Amino acid sequence: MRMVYLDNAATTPLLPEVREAMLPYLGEAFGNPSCLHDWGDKARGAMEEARSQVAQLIGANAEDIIFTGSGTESNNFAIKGLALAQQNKGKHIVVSAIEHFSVLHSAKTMEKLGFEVSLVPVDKSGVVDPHDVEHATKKDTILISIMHANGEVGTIEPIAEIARIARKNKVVFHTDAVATAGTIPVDVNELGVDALSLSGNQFYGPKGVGALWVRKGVRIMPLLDGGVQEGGRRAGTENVPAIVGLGKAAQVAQASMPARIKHLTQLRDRLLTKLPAKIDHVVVTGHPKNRLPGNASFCIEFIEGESMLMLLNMQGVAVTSGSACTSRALKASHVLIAMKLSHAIAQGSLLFSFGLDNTAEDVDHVLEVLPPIVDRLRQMSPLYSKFTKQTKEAK
Amino acid sequence: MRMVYLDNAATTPLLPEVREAMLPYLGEAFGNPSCLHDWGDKARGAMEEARSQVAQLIGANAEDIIFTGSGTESNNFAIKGLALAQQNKGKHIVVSAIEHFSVLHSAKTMEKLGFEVSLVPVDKSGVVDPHDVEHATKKDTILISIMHANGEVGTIEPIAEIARIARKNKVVFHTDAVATAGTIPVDVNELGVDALSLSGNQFYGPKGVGALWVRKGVRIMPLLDGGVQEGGRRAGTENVPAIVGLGKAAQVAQASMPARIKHLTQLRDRLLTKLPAKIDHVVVTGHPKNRLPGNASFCIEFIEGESMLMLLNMQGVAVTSGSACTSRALKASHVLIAMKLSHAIAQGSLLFSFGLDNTAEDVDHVLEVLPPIVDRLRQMSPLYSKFTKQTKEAK
Amino acid sequence: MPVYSEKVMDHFMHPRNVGEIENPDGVGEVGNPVCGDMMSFYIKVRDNRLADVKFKTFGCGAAIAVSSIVSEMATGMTLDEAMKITPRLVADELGGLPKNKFHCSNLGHEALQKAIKDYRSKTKTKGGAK
Amino acid sequence: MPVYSEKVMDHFMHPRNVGEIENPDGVGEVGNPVCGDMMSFYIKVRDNRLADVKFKTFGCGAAIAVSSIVSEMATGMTLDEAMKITPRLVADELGGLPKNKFHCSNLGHEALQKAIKDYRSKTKTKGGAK
Ligand SMILES: Cc1ncc(COP(=O)(O)O)c(C=O)c1O
Ligand SMILES: Cc1ncc(COP(=O)(O)O)c(C=O)c1O
Repeated sequence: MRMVYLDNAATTPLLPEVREAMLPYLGEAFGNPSCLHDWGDKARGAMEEARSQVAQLIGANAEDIIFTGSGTESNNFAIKGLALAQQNKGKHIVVSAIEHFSVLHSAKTMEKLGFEVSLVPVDKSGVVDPHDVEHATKKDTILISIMHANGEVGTIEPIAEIARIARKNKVVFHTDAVATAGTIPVDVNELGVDALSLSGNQFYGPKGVGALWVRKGVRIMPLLDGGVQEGGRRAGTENVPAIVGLGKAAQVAQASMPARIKHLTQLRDRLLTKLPAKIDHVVVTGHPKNRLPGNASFCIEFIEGESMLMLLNMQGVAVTSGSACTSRALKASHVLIAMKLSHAIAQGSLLFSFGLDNTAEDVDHVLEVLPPIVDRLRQMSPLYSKFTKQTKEAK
Repeated sequence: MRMVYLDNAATTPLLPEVREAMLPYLGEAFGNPSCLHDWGDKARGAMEEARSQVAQLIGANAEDIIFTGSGTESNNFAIKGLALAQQNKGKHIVVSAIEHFSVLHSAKTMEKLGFEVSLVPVDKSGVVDPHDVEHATKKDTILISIMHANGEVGTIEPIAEIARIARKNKVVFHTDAVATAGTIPVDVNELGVDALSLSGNQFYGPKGVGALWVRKGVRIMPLLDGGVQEGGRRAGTENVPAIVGLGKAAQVAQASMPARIKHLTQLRDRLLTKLPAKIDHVVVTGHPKNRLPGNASFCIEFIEGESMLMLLNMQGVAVTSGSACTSRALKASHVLIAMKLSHAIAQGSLLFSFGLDNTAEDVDHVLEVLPPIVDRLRQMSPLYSKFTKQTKEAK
Repeated sequence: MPVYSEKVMDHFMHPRNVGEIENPDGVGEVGNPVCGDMMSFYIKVRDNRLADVKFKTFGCGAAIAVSSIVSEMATGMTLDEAMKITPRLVADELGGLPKNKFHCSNLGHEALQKAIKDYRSKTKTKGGAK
Repeated sequence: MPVYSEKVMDHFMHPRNVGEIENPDGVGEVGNPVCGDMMSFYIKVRDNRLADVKFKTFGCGAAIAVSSIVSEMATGMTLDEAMKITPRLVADELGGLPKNKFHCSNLGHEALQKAIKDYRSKTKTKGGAK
């Protein structure tokens, strides 16, 4: 059976050269970078090289990069650590309604600790209006966090504009760049942000490692207390092999970014245009133009995501859905709901996220196997039979 | 040059079979365990097998194991998460004075959030007296955390006795077993604890992964908010290769524990008895009997740790020191100070921690190269010249 | 894939009794798109027994498998027997359901009961069972 | 190893002027074991110049290298010149010191100054320079 992995938004495979770079640190070079002997030196040297590589990817200084254990940790660290460090100035936090749960739920935790949180809405394409951010910003606002791009619908946000508003109001501005860093150009100074999260497993680097960049001079409280690793800002024995892998992945991503973007955009656009031509009642979600190069996301009306996903998996196609049943939290994607899609439509979400290994044939495979699956589920769907009856009656 | 790694308390090398077990998950089996397709299934299956392996190592149920990113994260999660979850019952926390900084500094953070923290002292061997814990426990005590063994001086604490006190007082009891799990027998029910931290890189597993076991029914607040991974208790894409490695390391540790303990104890005792015979004015630190099998820790009087460590490194010997200069925090080890050693003596600490690859020849190498180093530094030491002058005068 | 039993997978892949009944004796609809599962059950009654049970379901694999097995279990039962089908019975018959699927997706018995009640309320007004 | 420059390593491995001076003209002791570094400097003065400088140091690699280079820099200097040796000068001469070593370990100039002051206070009471 043809196996087609189209879930690169969930996680990407390791590049062979990234794995190669990691292997010595899973072998003889196993030292702890905090240690003052040759083993420690070797590990520390490799870690600092990786720090430079990650810094370069985002146009930052190496010393301002803090390695973490995941994109989620970076976001928790940013929201909680920045808010706690600025709380003498105020207790109000602004985030968008479509942030990743690691931002949204961190903000909720801060609410429990006495902070106030405002959610900024998005339009039908998932775009945050900078004016809404300005509107939400108050005298005691100390932190704004808006994601660079949403991994689920692919929409890229106007971060530089929002950053200007934050700067004008002297508010610390964090962006979750987990879906963008290593995928599209990210430059902390062009974006004008104060803090930025990224994650290795989103751009062919390892799992178990992320980074938070914090602009020099911006204060942050540690999330993980303990030893003096990472300049006292993130304790714990460093995950050296993963950090080395992240550095290598950053270096490769930077070098090959234009070619990657071109390749992914072609695949994405092929599916975005051909799928609605093959299947009726399909909604393309996310922004039509300002979207991640590998993201093709849809809602297929009248049917539910998990059942599509299971039948696609039987055909060797791996995708994801923001439907209630797949989320385990048993709620439809908060992103689609924030974009004003009805629950019924949001339940039919399907996200195809392309990666470097995908080809046009993969797209064509989807175009071949998906329509019968949709037909089959629609034949079972009470929503579809109601719709067809109504349509008939209307005629 | 003979290279002798004697810093296994800082981190251990990966066992080849652990690396082998990890490799598929750094390759084709790169899926995200949350995903509902074959790639996700494969990753999830491997992760759940690892969970069982870790659970078996500590006599626990697999569903009560929460994977984390490090021992430090496990300890932060335990102290902060357990305290916050029990705060309706009180706000008092009891920890020992020799806990790892990931416990001590987490407790300090809770102090900032309005909790009260009591430090229980230790005796000259680093042992916590259960009566002192009982004494420190008050009506509003909600959490006691005492480490199973101290990695720096090797002392093993009377956890089962302390657990009885905690249970009698209905206080949640956490133990930091980072230095013991995978090294000596650890059974959560025999110990009678409610929560237990462990870390992969302490027993030939990978860096970047730890676990927190929490007894069923004991409430804990997440430290990392976000997705519903780990039953909603620890968000973030799971570090599958590291988790698989941790599981394998746990399995191997369990199977070979008696042989390992025997081997390490021989090496340790060889150094513990021979070093003081070769060098005058050496203090053995830690408990003479109840100590970790691979831990031989000393203070060499009149000289400072970092300079010894550097000269040992020139001879291919990797060790660590709890002295101010090596800790980068520029303070003498809080553990040695809590054991009532003077600062001058504490500065001369040297920790030799043996691992599976070490041999009796490694011990003999240390016994050969260390005495001239000590001589040389003592010749430079104003403390030593004062001491010799005083001794002469006394005669 | 969700951790579904073989039986769930079988009923999901090969659902029994999918469809509608023309002029049904009773119809029951449950669920809503917020929860993610909706089921419509259609029944034909003969001699106080379920002579035919059909369904349409919008939902995940569990919801589809539940609908299918409920239709299969119920066919041939007396109405009173059918009214006694519980979520537990359904889940057991399917060889178990994942915890998070138990409540939201395990609505088949409810839809069936609604259809039976619909039938009963109609026959009451008409004044007599078929 | 700590991130020490080659020069630091050289002076740590081959420290110059280690020892004490019998009947020194001045002695300076600084530091304490809490901080982790202690230095004793001994000086011989001829014609208002440091004819001999020796030291003993308890401390880390940086402390030993600092002591060594200060003794080397100072030897031959006039007392006034030697009093002008600053921590910055010492660190520069060593090709830099790690940040966390700058303050605690960079005490050599202090010990030397103390020894010079000791000498000066003694000569004052004796009423005249050597
Ligand atoms: C935008 C965004 N932020 C944060 C995360 C969390 O990353 P992780 O699961 O690697 O911790 C994700 C994950 O996909 C994401 O898409
Ligand atoms: C007793 C103890 N607890 C916690 C830790 C922290 O572990 P890690 O640095 O792997 O996070 C250590 C590290 O050596 C330790 O010895």
